[in-house]
Amino acid sequence: MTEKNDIILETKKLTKRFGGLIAVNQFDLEVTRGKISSIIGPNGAGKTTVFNVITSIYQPDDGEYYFKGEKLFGLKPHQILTKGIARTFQNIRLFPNMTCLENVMAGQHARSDSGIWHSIFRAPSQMKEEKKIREIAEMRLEQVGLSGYKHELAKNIAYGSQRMLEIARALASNPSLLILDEPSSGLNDKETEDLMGFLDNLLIDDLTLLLIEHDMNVVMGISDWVTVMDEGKKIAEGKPKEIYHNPTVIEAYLGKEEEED
Amino acid sequence: MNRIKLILIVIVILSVCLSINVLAQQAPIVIGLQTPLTGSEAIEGEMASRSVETAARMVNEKGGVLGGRMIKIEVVDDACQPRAGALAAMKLVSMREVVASISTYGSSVTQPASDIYEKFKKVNIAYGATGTGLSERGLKYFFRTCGRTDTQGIFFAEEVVPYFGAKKVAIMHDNTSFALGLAEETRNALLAAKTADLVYFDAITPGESDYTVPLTKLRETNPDLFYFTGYFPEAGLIVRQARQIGIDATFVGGDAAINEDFKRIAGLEYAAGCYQTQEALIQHFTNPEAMEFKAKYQEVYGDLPSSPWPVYAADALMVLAEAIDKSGSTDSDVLVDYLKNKMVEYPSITGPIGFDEKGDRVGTGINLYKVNADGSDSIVQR
Amino acid sequence: MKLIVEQLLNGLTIGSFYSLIALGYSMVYGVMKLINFAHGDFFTFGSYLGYTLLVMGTAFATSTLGVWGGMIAAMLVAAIGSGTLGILVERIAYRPIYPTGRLPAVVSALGASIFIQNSIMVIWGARPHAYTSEVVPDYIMNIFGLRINLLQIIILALSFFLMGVLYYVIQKTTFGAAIRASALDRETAALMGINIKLIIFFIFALGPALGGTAGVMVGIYYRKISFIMGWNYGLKAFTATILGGIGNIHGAMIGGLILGVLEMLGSTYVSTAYKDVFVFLVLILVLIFRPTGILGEKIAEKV
Amino acid sequence: MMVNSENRKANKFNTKGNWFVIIVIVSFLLFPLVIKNDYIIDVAFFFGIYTLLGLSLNIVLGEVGLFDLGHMGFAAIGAYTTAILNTTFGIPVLVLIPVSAIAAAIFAYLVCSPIIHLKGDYLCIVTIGMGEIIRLTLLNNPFGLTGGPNGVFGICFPSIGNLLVIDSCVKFYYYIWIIIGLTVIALIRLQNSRIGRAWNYVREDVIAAEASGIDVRYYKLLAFVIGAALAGVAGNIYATKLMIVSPESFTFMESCLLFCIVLIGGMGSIPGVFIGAAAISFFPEIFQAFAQYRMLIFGAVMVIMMMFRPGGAWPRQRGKIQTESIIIRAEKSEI
Repeated sequence: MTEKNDIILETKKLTKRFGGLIAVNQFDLEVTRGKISSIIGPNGAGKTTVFNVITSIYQPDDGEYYFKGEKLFGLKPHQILTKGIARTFQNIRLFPNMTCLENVMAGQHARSDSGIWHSIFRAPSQMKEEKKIREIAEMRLEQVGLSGYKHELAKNIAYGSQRMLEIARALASNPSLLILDEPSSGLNDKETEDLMGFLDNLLIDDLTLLLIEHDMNVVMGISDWVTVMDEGKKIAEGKPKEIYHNPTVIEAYLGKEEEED
Repeated sequence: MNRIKLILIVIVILSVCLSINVLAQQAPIVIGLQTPLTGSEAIEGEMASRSVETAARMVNEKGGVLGGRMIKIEVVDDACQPRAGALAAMKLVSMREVVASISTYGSSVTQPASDIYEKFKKVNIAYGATGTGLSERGLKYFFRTCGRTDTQGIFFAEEVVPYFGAKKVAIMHDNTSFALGLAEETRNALLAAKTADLVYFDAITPGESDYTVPLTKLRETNPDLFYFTGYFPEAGLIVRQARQIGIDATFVGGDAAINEDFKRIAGLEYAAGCYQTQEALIQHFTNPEAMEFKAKYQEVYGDLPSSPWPVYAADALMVLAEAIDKSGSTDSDVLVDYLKNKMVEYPSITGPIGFDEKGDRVGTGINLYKVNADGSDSIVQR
Repeated sequence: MKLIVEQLLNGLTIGSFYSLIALGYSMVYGVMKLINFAHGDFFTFGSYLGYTLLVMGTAFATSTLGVWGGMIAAMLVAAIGSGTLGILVERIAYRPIYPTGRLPAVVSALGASIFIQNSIMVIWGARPHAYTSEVVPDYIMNIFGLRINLLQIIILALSFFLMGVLYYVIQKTTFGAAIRASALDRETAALMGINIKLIIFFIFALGPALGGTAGVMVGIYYRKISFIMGWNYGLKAFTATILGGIGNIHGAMIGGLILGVLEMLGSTYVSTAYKDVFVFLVLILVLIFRPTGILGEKIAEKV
Repeated sequence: MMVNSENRKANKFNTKGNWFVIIVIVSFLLFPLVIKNDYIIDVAFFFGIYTLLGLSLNIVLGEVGLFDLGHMGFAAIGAYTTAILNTTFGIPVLVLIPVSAIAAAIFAYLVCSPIIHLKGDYLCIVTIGMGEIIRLTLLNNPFGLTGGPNGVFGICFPSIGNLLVIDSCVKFYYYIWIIIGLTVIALIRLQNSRIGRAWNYVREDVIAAEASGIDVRYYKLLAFVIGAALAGVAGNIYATKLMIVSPESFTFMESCLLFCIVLIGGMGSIPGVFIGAAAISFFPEIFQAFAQYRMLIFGAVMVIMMMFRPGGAWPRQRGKIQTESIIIRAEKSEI
């Protein structure tokens, strides 16, 4: 295992209940800095709930979680982003009636601070800031290959591009941890392959990735560490190869999926 | 494309505004009538415009004014709203052919409108604005043919209360400008005259249907005399509901409370035996002008105005026609001088009319009316 | 004691009117996610239709059908008339607009409301009308020292009966299940073979029909009707809908009754003039602590 | 090369837009000189009042998507603040413009902070309730301040000493349209700043906005506060023009009309507000000729307008124009 100070995100006995249902049960997770970690599990295993707790959309009923060694508790979702955690959503959530560029500029919002009066009187500092916001946004659009669409409304571009746009928006906040919720859902094989290549390249910028997938084949290729969830609990973790051959996982996870089919 | 459309729209709007304004020059004498034709007081506006049209026919059939020029009415809707009222007044003063204006119903609408008339030096005669403060502002061109709330309050305290020998009086109003004014003037007069104790003084919300709660509260104070200063729709409901929950105090309405509609809403079984302090209901006038007005009004519209105000609007027209004819001028200053100094006891529909320096009508008498068992009214106290 | 019982009874009566109107708001909102601002005017329209039949056609209605028959006929006519108007308004003012979103439909609804209200004024005249005592007599009873109007009891019973029938239809029948399914998710319901057009037709007929019936009841009970009363009742009923939790049937019923009682309590124990201030303050307080109304389900947004 | 051609395109677009803007401004300036009819100028003044109120509601409803059907309440706060302070203490009404704005803004902050978390229609009824509470309270004459149904009258004209007294229709016309001009400049700048974008993010998707680091609660409140302040200014001008404020100017129906202004024009669109306000203030005047039928026709016209332009008469155009122009100006300022 890696050393303790290389753990960027850690959860301890995280628990979240919805009424009688325990969505996440005593869940422990460690995410290593600069690597790609994945949480996999069948549908309804509680993966997205873990993400929503980490990004403060839900408050946990029990347990705690740490980011860069700091305990996060009772924060608002927007404060999570300023701490350096950015995320995407399983069912893409863009700002549909705004241009792609404006969508990506959202990521820089928390990294800038011009107020009303600065904006109304166009103070030099505000102009400079606007320019910086725009440059970063254009750079991120370029990075995901969408510079040609920057003035298109987000709702008018292709589904695959929308997913990339969402990633660009998350990246625009210069996060240290990027959480992706089923990034490959709805993409075809080629697009998925491209996406995985793209994600692998991101690590160059001192970025840590945490992925959710229910199709384990997708993430096996790029993940450094895989955690398997079922019914809110962690049932296994390890390197992809170990997971691939772990009998518990095969039984609980793959077995179930065949039943569903 | 959008912009071209927009420009076109703007042009159309402007040209419509202009064309309304640039009406062909009229030979007749045009008098403006500002009145609520839409909105919650639309009924008053409808009756007022009918009454004024009737009065204009009376004048015109006698040969008009200034040697045969006809009177023409220009009606503008103010929806009983201060903003719309200000605009309506502006519309009338901007029409050069309009020589004077009858304006308007409701004190809070009359206020900004009369300021505009004053600024543009146009004679304006209010017909349904009894607020005491209106004529206390030193306006030169403002007149009114209706009375003021304070005279009515004093009449109630000094005449009505002793007439019934009442010891405990309840006053209820509906928080409109007129009703509150009358209620407050009555309270002050009652406190000054010390003829009875005031045991209840509160407001209801107009436009609702159920007034049992305030009435129940009123019942607990056990008054002998119950004075309601608001309007007839609520008055009808209130009498009926009051009787049903067992209030047997004598009901007296202010001058907007009791009319034919009141009797229908309350039902005659409850309306009979109610009283009203009233300046003048057209039904009770027997002077020749009133008889002619009644005949002409009924001939066209089938009924009679159900509240006193529309007739004051007709009065205003009669007064203006007389002033124009006798002074031989349509100039505002000449008209003001004639109305204030030379018009004495001009026989109009609601009796002799003259004006004092403030523009208030001189000599309006207030009466106490009773609703009889057959639905007719009779004067019991002058 | 006597005071409280009387006020509660009055509160329930006016509350039941609010409930009947609120049901229309709530059903339309549930399926269409549209605040139907014209709904209060359907209520006024029903009231005027009933007035026309009862008062202007007194000779016919009361003599052939009797006093009670006349009243029931008036309610039926009002229900059918308002229902028809509801369907017409939906066809003309809403159907072409709501595919483009719910906000433009709000403007259209306001426009329809102004149009209907002023049409009523032009048709029946601006002066308030009254259901006369020949067609709606009073039967005042004395029970344990309480003066109670028989009409009040009958109106209360009738409106509870109507609410009960509607509740049964929505909650217990297959058609009701279809309505509830459409309220949850219109697209999926349509995919499952539910005839959405029929559902919309039904709610736009039934909601105004209930409103129109309430209009006649108000006329019978209070006698006075005016062309602007729909605005006032509509606003109160909309408040009741939200107070109970919009989009569910029992929420609208309970909301209306609670609002009626609150009004009575507010004007008895707080102040007559500040009654509505009190009612709205209670509403705001309820919403601060229960953001989706008293019976509204917590909306867990899917992330 | 690439950047240059893009800039040129943007410039070209801008010059075309600029011409249109110049024509509009000039026609507004010349209007009272050409049309020497005080009534029409006054209609144009009230068009201005509705425009200003529409712009203020557009921040809340158009930019952030919050259903506010009690917006006239904020204008009432501004108007009554002006009226009471002017008539009792004789404070000049021009000084009272910021005071009215601040009073309305503080009120909006206090009232909206506990309810800002409500969603859509629930927020809508709360704002209706707030507007009605304000109106009813004013009607009941608390502490003898508001004059009850009579309102407060005798408000002075705006003036700078004796140098300039705004008392005629033409002066009032220029007064309000200059204020609108300044407001529009400020609002366009806000639209094109991180604040304006944050408002739009909240309108488009609250959860995505939060996850992108936008303090949703703060920006919703900010919109209410700025919208209320602007409505307070409109209330001040309204009070000085009519010289009387009374509760029936601030009814629920008026709030509904403001709502319509924003939607008739197009959500979040400043030119749209002008069109919406024109429709709301001109149509009833044009229809004066129809006497009691006029509101009936007005209602029908509202329905028809929504049938033909459900997205608004002039929806906000997104794309190059705004973002490009910013960058060009930024570059210019750096040079």
